[in-house]
Amino acid sequence: MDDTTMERPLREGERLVELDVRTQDVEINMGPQHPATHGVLRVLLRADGEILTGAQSHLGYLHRCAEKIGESVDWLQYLPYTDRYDYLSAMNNNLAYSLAVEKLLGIEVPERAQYIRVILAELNRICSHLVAVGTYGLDIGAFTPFFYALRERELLLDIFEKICGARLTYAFIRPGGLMNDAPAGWTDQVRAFTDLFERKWREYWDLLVDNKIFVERTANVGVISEEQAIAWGCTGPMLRGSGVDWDLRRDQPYLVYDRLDFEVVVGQGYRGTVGDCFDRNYVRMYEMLESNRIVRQCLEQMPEGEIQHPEVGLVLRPAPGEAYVGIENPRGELGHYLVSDGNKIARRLRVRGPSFSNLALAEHLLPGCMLADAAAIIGSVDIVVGETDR
Amino acid sequence: MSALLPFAAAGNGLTDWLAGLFPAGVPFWILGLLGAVIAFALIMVFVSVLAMFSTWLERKVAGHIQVRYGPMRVGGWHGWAQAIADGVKLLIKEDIVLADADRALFKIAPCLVLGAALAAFVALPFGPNAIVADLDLGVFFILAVSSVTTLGVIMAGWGSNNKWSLYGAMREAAQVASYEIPLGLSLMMPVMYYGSLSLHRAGEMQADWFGLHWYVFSDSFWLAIPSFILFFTAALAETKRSPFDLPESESELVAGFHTEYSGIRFSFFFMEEYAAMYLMSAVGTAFWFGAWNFPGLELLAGSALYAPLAVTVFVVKSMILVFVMMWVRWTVPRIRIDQVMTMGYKYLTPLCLILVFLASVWEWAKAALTGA
Amino acid sequence: MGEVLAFWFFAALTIGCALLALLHRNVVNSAFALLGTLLGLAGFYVLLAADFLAMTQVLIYAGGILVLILFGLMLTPPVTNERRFGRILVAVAVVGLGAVAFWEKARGAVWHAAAREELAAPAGTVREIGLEFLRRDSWLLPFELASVVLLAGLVGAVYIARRRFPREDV
Amino acid sequence: MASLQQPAAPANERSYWGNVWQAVKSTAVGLGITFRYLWSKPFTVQYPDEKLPTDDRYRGIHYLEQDLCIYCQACAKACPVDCISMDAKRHGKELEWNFFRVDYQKCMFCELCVYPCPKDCIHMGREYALVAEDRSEFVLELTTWQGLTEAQKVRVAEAEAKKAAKKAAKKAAAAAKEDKEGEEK
Repeated sequence: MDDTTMERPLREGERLVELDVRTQDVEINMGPQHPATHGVLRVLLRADGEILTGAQSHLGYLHRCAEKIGESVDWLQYLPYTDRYDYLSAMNNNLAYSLAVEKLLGIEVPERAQYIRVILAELNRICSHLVAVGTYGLDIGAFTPFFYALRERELLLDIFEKICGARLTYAFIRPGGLMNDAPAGWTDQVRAFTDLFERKWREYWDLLVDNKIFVERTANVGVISEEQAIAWGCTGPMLRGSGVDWDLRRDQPYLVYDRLDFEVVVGQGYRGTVGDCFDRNYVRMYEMLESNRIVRQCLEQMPEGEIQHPEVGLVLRPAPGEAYVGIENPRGELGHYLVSDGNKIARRLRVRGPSFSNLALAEHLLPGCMLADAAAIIGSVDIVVGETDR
Repeated sequence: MSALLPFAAAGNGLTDWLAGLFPAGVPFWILGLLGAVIAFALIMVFVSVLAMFSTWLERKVAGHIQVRYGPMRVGGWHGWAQAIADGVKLLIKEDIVLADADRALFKIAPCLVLGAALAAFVALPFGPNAIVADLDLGVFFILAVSSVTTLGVIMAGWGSNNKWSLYGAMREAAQVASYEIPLGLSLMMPVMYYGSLSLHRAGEMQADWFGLHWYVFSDSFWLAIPSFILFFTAALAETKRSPFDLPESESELVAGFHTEYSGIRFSFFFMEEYAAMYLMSAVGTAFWFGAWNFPGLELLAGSALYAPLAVTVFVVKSMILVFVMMWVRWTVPRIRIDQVMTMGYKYLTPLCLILVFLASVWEWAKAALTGA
Repeated sequence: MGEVLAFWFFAALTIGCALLALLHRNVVNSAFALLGTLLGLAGFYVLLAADFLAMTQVLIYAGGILVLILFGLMLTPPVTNERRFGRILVAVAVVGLGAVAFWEKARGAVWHAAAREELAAPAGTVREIGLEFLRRDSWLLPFELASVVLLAGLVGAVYIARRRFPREDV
Repeated sequence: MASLQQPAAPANERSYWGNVWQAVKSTAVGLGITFRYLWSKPFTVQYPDEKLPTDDRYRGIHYLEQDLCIYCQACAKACPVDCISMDAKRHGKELEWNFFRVDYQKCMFCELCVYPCPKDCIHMGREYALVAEDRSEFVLELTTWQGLTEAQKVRVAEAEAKKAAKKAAKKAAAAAKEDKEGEEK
């Protein structure tokens, strides 16, 4: 125990942890089957009583070779596979892939298609954040907000079902435009949802986010500093929660985002330190409202017209070249790097998934926290294991 | 003779009734033992039915709060037979004892937990005459006996040979051992008001004002309401209910101390949870909400309906508090273990002490003024 | 008759569990065995018409102290080379000395209430104990002194146990 | 109450009584919300008895307009997971269907098989329930008939008869020509 007396100067990478009594460390497996790991993620924890002294995440239980498959199927045939890496925001995945292929093809889709794409992407962002906030409540121990969130998500899924026929894996936004035009009455349904959603949003806030216990559980827990977030390549709410004002929709606008008026929500330490779990959740909460605003504006501005680029058919043969397009997914920057050799199959396909990078930092937040915080921190990263493993 | 040997003494309704059934020569202790067995059986049946009804109620409450239905299929109307089906399923399920578990402890633990919870029912006054043992110590007995469940939980967690279970057990130990203090202190306010630890006496003293002289409506209501909130919070922690359900917090510890249990042993833990909830609710009812008293009930005094109605009133009132516990569970998130301790030691205990001080001054002043 | 049976039952429980606690190989099981001993003792108090004491015994010792013992055991690293024989020897020695010291007292003691007239009356023990503790001419001073000593011990324990450890970020 | 505008200033000051007040207040607000919902009508439906309607565009289990299908295999080629397999024998214009199967263990309901169809004969249906006790039951047969229908047989027979007649006519013509040539010689 002499090694651990108080007077020794701290080595690099060490910090002072205050413990009442020091005991033997316990190694404990959180996952791959565990309610708080959001899928088949395994985190090996080392704990001294309730306090964690080490954490190591083990990935790959859900690896499905998505990138390799991309190099063996047609450009269009790969589209349904993109649904499956982050299945909670499949529309955004479709969009990311389609934009990358369109960049290779050197085309721009018709304006109406762009507006519908923005609407779908933002609705899907709400959808995804609803699940994120809801399951975060579950991680903290509140069951009911999850069901309320799923209730509103159900309305969104109905909207998606109406336009594209699927409820989870859409394969709807495709290179060159959309699979289909919006059916009659669809815009009214979307408008009705946007009005309803603002009312329901207050409920989540009052029931979950504003709850004293929730605040106590999340504020000042798992704090990520601005520098740390940038250094680890965090994106999305994880980055903005730490106070970094960076949003690809505004800073590298794609589609028609530069014509829309919206705020980039940034964590401000509303209940604790900037960059804590509360802030990440806070960013998600307010992003849902901003998405709602974007959808409304799109509905107003949306023109009539074609939804598919006339020259893009079912079999694509982009000219040889490469393209990278990253878009702002609900969980951060989802980028596709594509290399074409002029064939109807990609030469190289690489995905930059947000959850993967975000999770890398998460395990470094765990040491020094309590066991219950492990659930809170992993939940606040909002990983989808389908994407970390791909 | 001690009231804790309830059936060893004359004057107890049950033993007197039994004495009438047997010839005069039968030794008294045999009657007492028989009475104890009958009382145990009654409590066991009551707790079983209670646990079944409560599981059904819990699932319905959870369902409707979460804008869904809950059980709807088994038995027809709103799945009323769901709990029975579940109970039968648990009874006929394979009883698994892990190979690496500490077999003795693993098997004793559920019995100890349930036994302690059942023993505490002895002191509950279901009605003016429906009490197994009218103990002078009343609520103190309940606190003492139900504190043994903690040991059962630790035993279960240790005996399971599972790290998650052990975490649950240690949390339970830390949590319950510290929440007994605010729980006991919050009971001091009614105890001072009644001048007795006996729940039965509390019930008798709340019978005035046409059955509405409850503690929360009395001149000490300004003490009664905060003390009840404190009591209820501590009781939630004592019964391991959300937001204090750390020993079994499923998002962190999978199922905590009973992760490895299945079948009938699991059902024992389940029954204990609902028995403990009911127990705390019943103590709250007896001390704060008028026990079996209800406006108009006294008009029936002397008739055959009176006793069953009084018991019904008491059970319904307690079940309302049980419902509130469920309602709280499906509303709030879970606290972290260090916050549980902070809340117990830095918030509940000092607040209770302040109230105890105020209550003692108040009761002393009342006594001095009225010259009692 | 009932009291006698109860007495033997509690005696068997107390001594049996005490032996189990002493002899069991696993120290945690020993601690759990102590529960039986404590409950048996509580039973004796009931037989002696000391209800309050019995309940205090259960609440404090079974529900509190024993939990703390278990806590302590689980926080301590396991002892690998323990010698059971030594423990038994010590125990026999302590019990023997105690028996010798209290032989005269123990021989004349009455172990259950029924045999003694003055205890047979219904007991309202809480009130008497409370008054005894809080009367100035009775046990007030020792009672308060004991609480101060306990508090001092508590503060000292917290002070000694609390340390600050440097930990490496993994 | 929560505001839809982002709060401007951090509200993280905490005091002893502030904590007590916030805990009591926020719990009371939460209890109010859940109590309101306790008496509201549930949002869910009783599934096997009551089913939510699926939309016209719903992408469920396929159906095939077999009489239109020309066995071109475009859908099978378009499928990213190769879940469509088919076999037929051509009798001139008529098809003798052996099977047209979709393996729903693989199918991901992406609808990519529908677009390339030249005859617009394969569609996604509205049925979604796939429940089976055996994996083999997930391989569904989309054809409504195998082999040749009566009408087809008639048509095939007619076509063959026609063909035979044509052949015979040709033969006759050839023979006649030969005869003629022979006669001429």
